[in-house]
Amino acid sequence: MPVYFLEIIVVSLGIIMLLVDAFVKLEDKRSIAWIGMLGLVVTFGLLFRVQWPESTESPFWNFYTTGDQMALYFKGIAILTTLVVLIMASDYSRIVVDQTAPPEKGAHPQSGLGEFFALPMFACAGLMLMASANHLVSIFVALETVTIAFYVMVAYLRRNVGSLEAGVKYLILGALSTGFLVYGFAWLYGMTGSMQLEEIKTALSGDNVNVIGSLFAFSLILVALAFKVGGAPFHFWIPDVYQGAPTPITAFLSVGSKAAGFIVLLRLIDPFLSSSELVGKIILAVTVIAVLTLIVGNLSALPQQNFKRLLAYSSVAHAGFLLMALACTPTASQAGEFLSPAKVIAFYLGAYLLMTLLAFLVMTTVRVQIPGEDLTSYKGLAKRSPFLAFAMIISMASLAGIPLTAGFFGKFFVFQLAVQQQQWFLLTVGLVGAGAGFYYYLKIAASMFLSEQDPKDDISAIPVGTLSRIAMIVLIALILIGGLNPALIIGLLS
Amino acid sequence: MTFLFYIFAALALVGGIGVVVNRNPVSAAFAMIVSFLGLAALFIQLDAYLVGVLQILVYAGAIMVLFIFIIMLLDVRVEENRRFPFFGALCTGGVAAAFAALLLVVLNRSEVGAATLPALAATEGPGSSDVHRIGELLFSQYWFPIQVVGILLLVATIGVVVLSKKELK
Amino acid sequence: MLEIIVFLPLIAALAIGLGAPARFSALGASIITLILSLVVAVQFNPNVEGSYQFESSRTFMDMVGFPTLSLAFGIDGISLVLLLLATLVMVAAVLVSPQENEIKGSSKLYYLSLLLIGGGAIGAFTSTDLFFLYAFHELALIPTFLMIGIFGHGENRVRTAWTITIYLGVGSLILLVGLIMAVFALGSATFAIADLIATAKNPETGIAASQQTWIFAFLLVGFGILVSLFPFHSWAAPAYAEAPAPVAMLHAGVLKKFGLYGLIRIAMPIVPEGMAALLNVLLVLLLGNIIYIGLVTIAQKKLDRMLGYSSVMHMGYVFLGLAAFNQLGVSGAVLLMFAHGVSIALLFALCGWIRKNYGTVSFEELGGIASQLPKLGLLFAFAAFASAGLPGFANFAAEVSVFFGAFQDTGESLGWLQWTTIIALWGVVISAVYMLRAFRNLFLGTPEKKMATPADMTMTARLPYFLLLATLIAVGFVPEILNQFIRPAVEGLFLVTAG
Amino acid sequence: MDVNTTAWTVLLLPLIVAALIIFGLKRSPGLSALVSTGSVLITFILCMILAGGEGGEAKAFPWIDMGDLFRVEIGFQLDELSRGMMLIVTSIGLLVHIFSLAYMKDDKGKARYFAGLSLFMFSMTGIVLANNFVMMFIFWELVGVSSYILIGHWFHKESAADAAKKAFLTNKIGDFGFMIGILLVWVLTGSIYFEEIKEAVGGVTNLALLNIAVLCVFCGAIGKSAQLPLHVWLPDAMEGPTPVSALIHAATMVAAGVFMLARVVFLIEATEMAAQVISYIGAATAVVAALMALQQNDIKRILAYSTLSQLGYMIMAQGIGHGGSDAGMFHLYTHAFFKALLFLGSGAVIYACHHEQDIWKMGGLRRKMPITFATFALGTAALIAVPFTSGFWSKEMILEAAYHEGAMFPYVCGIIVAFLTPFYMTRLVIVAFFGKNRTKDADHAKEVGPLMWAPLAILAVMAVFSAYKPVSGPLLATGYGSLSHLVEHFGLTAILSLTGLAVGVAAAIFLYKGRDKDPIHIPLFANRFYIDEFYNALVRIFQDAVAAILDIVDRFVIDPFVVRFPALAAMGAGSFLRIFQLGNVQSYAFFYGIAVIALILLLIL
Amino acid sequence: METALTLNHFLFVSGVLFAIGLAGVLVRRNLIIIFMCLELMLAAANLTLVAFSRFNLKEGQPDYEGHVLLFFIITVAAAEVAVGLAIIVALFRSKGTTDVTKVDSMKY
Repeated sequence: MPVYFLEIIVVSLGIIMLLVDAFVKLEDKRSIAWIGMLGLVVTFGLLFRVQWPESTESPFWNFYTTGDQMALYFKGIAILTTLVVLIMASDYSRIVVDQTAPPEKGAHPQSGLGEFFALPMFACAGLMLMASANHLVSIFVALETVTIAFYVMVAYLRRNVGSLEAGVKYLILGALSTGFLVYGFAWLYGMTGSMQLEEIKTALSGDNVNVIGSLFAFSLILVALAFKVGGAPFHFWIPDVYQGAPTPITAFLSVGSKAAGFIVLLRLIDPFLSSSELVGKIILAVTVIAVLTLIVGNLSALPQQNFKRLLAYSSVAHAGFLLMALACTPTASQAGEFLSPAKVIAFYLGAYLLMTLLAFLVMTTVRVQIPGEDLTSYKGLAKRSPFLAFAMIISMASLAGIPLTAGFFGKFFVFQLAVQQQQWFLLTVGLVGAGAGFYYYLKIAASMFLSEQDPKDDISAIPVGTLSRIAMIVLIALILIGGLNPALIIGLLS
Repeated sequence: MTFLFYIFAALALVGGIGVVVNRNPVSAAFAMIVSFLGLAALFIQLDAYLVGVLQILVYAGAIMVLFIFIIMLLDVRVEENRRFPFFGALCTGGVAAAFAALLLVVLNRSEVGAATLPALAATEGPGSSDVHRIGELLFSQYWFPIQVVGILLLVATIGVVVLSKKELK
Repeated sequence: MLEIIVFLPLIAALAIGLGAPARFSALGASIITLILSLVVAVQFNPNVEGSYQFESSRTFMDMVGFPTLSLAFGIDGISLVLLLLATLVMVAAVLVSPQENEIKGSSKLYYLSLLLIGGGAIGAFTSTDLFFLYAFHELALIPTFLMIGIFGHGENRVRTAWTITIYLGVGSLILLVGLIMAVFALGSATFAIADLIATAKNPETGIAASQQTWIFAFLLVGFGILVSLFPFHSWAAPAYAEAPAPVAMLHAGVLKKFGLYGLIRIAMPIVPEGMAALLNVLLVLLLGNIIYIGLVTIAQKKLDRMLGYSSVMHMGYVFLGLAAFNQLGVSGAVLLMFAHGVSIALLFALCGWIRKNYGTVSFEELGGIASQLPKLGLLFAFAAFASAGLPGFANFAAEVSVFFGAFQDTGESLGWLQWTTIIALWGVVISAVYMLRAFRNLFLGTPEKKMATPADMTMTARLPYFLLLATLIAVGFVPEILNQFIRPAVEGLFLVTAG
Repeated sequence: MDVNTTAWTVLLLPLIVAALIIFGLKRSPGLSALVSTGSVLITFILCMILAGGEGGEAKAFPWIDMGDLFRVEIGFQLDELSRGMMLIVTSIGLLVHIFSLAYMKDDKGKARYFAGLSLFMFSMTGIVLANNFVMMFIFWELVGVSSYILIGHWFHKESAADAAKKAFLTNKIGDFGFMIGILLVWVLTGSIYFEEIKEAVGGVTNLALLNIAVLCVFCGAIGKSAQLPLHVWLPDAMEGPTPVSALIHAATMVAAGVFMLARVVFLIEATEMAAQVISYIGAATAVVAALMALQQNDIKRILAYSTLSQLGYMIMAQGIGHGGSDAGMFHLYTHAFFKALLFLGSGAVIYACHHEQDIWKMGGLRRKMPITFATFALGTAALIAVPFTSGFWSKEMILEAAYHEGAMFPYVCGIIVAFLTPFYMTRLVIVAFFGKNRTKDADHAKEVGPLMWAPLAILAVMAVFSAYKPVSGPLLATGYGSLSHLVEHFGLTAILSLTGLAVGVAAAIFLYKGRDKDPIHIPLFANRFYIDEFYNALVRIFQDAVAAILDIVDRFVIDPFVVRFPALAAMGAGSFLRIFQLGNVQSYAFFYGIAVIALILLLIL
Repeated sequence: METALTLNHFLFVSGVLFAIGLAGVLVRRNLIIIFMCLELMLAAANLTLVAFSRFNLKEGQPDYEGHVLLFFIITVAAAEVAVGLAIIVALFRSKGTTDVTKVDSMKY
């Protein structure tokens, strides 16, 4: 099966879901989500059965990478994320219905839910396309598909001012970064006369590179992509948007969008890194952003009391570690077999996906029961629902980078790269950041375990949906497996 | 030729400034249309006829109409902040000026733009117009992005529909 | 065999999490591990120099561009001694757990965490793979946080839990960086400690001296934080004071030794020149531990804090043994790790018992306990004497070795190390001062009027104490019990160091 | 029984008994007492066998064995010195045990008491038999422990608890020096075994360090033998039961310091400066302690200071060189008997007077307790060196040695003490035993039972005759009293000491006969030169105050700087960074713009 | 005096227009105008693209691939405007304002 069938399947699933929503009378529209989940599971299975084309003569392959395991890996990330997001969304549907149900009588009480489930499918397709895009045009359109889908999803709760505010903020800043991206693309195109990444690479690694112009183009592109992945100081949207968006969408943003941003960043930075005249400055720029991101993300998370904002800053912090890995790209002259930054980033993102989604799953489950997303809402959770507390603590341990969890290896590899490249300053900042991480991730553990719940409140166990429970168990298992043997995950890359 | 360039460039820039400084949203929108017209003229000066026409049709025509429509619909008035935001304007102007200055530096040092407008090779016959060539590119080589844009538009449509549903009174 | 010992506590923890009876599982698992580790000790051949026994290795991860990772276990004399320490203290900790008031209701979480802490320590001491050595140690981080935060004593327990966790977390991060630096400076193809050392010993692949200094600095700070090396000690005393007694036992007695173990096992063979370069810094810091902390210990008004500080102080002697950097000193240090582990565990357990039965451990509120409870008094006296380094207990034998180690091969003039040792010897007086003061204030004299009059310890309750005490005395009388294991291992360490 | 078995039995039997009592026999104190006493009897007999035996080797047990590097053995050096000392230790131990059977009859902690005694016997045996420094140090410390246990026997008494602690810590300070000394000797000679050191000491080149080493070793003796300036614990140690005082604070433990110096006398002989310091300190102690004894009222304290004073003699003797060591050991030997006698006698008195210890509250006991009085008087006679008693011979020998070696300061001090001792001892005897009964307790006193007076009687015999060759022969080859010797060497020393005796006794009789309270009052002496107060202040200032300050430093400087400050800084930085999160999307765009410009600047410049 | 038109002319104009758009985004209070300014920035970027493609001749003709990218940009911009305006309208409905300074309930 050709690889691009995957995107086609996912898009078709989305369309099918829309059609079912429109034309099939359903008691409970959550079954639409099940279609999507089932389809995504199948698609994920198919991921392992794809074939690369025999010949790449057709112009199609100008836009779509061939034989690229990394792309498949990121497609997998996109599919998994969407799957979990759908599970969360179906748990979360009560709140969606609350905020969007139509006022008129006779309408289906859950109208509006179908689109809420279908939009992630299109976003997923966009993310998958981004993973494979190797042409400025396909990068651009895929990126924008995702971005526009996210504008809608973030602002989806149209009766909720927070959601709309988040939508507006994301819209303005997203459009701004699109502007810079386009401007950067234009310059890149102007400097290299091409839009195909391979050709751009050839052009940039040639002799007569226009250094200033290329750097100008690069900085504009970097700005836009740093925005997507949440690198400081282009991260400002993240806390507000994460907080305002519906929780499943926050999870989606935090994992899917970041992963896609990184694959694009990796692809776009690669030609620049292969140019010996540019590479020094490029690394410098990435280093600076990485340092800022590490500091801002980790330190700002310390005083947070809102769990979603905390996770938002944590997402910034992890972007910092990922950028740190990128900043430690070995120069061409360095011999020896290293784990390439690309692989490290890929692994890190995989780990990040597992632990962040687990956290969001627990959070969604709790949020449905308890209004508010402050840390205080988690008081006494350990007594109330030990399983949820356990899942959360695994997730937090992994995010904090405690060994035997996947998150540890992520940081390990990053530090290893920094040591190899002797980026001592970056390493120090990374250490400070990781140290701060211990504090803010354990804050949630402290809230769950160390503080007693007000006995006046409801202290019965929080119900956990079957699907959510299965998803949590699978994620926990994967986090631990990834923490024991990261090669299993990195092996997917080759 | 150069003379025309200056006129159109001035049109575009003045239009742009008009968007920024006009307190009245409708005036701002009209200033934007002016700017787009200037841009379109510059496109045409660069022998990009189709693009120039698209600029007028899509941007000046469709998008700006949409803007004006929304402005009217929401009955947005002149910005209510009466005091001139001096500090904000200063910072803003600073950022914009710095950006332009940096651009100058880049242009100066990169020497990329020193090239004068090269003459086009003469072409003849059908299929030689830029509409032709772009169309051919779009629907042969670029069929794939086109499909993706289809998805994008679908998403946008759904989004607009969902977001604009009737609201509780 | 070792795999069973390592994983049994972890499996038991898992079982508890899944609903097995908590205390029963914990007790069963810890007793079986103790028996198994004794079996290992009996079967261990002490005459093999410098290689591991009971080795098992499963290649875990073999990835291009990354050193091979193996779940490998094996013990030499040093790890055997620490394994025995860990299993012994774990049994005692589980046994004395019922004397903690706070665990009622959450005994599941309690025993689960306890097993994780103990199991982590066992894993760390028996791993022959650097990665797992590190990883197992970290297993204890969150359980410790929860244990102190939930089951701890006192108003500040949450704050204390924070401090220790963040502090140790940061320490292990620094350590991690040091380890990464070492591994990649060596360019080793595996994480196996033996391979790393072999590479480091090879003059062609060893690490350059200047780099060694940096690596050792990172390792020293990293491990040093875990061992509460001055001035990174301030987490220790409040944490031990406020932790439940079994946690303090395991942490102060066993887990803390990990840092020293790491210095012996990794830092000394791999970056010996770095260690030599920073020796004087180490000397100053260890004097800080011994004299400065010793004096601070004297000023304490409560038994639990005093014990906490005293455990910090005694680490100074272990560092002294390491600083001696010769067979005698290092084997003394290893023995001291064992002895201190057992004695401080004993003391913390007793402290827990006193707290439970009197509701306080303040010197001012208590007095003359020995008149009320002579058995407890006798136990405490033994423990206090052991900790103060009196002959007849393992601590003394170890300290003697350390002191002689520091003076080994000095010729007829004294160097910095020797002067340091002479100053450090004053610490013996200091520790006698605070221990006897504590004993005097708590146990001797006439009982305070307001004190409760609990019943003396029952036979069963005394069992764990006897276990620890008997070990201390046995090793104190015949240090060869452990020295026979330590000696060849340390010899091997220095053989490779020299070669 | 071969030597090996005997030696090991002698060493281990008391330990086994102690362990047995602590872990098994605690509930049956009577049995414990008997077992303990029996064990001493056995060891005494074994020591006799050892002393009379042909000698031989006892196998050593490797305690720490690091191969060639370092090897500590529990081994035996069975030479004359140790065998003789063993006899002293076990014989007096035996008598004290017997005495204790009666004295401690009704004590609640009887079992613990006898366990402590057995432990002490074990420790003392170890010191005496040790063939190396480390082993000696081990038992040295153990002696401290058992002394702690015995002094603190009545631990519910605050004063006893404090005294025990003080004794232990003071000893510990001495041990601090001792350990350094051992280490230095090891560095210099490469061995810890006495025999090997003896051979190697000639080859030491760094004599300055050797001097320091010997002085450090001497520190151990200072602590254990309660020499200046670490003498303060011994008088306080009288808080323990009186038999304990007799056994360990008069006859054996405090003698360990002297014994140790005698053991390593070859080291002292190899150094000049250190030897001098040793003899000076001993001499000073002898005088100062005697002065303090003048004004004490507690019967046991008087005896304690007299012990200090006599120990000063012995230490002094160790330092003055050739022959001095033997003289010192000889004095140790005679002193052990008469001082044990005096202490046990005082114990009998205290027992009879219902634990009254103030001599001014006794009086007239001569008639009530004739046997006790008689033995006590004989002991006193030996102590004040009435001619032909054992004390006379040994003291003469020391003074002669000092005179012979030309050690003037020690000699003068010795003579002064020869004046003082008769004075304070006579004062004690007159006040306690003569005159009328001053209190009801004294009035009701009656003679003690045979279990108590029998040891007194034996000791009294020894106090008189122990110096004569038939008795001391098997023990000490060199030390014995003989008339011919006296006649031969009769000179200044003998005249001076006899004068001292006469003057001292006469003055005391003149001053104290018939008095009900002390006619002279010298606060400086009564308050022991204020040395205890000085130490208390020292401890308070240099230890407690510094400790308190450091505690504050730790809490408010180190902890904040290393922990709280970085944490607060991070938190502060986080809160500061949060300020930029204004919530206004335009501000975000503004930062975005600035960042873009900064980035471009960074890249293209 | 007639100087020849160079690429610089176009690039500069486009850049300045981009900067003006940026200034508008930063200074205007009305969400709709801000959004307009964003479109202005996109359009300005387009000019750069066209200029480069005009100066980067292929077979004597402008490189039309640049034009194609521009085509996509315009399309995407249109879609973006549609969605964006929908969001702004929804916000206006629930909040009654399009003033950007009033949209700051989530901060820090």
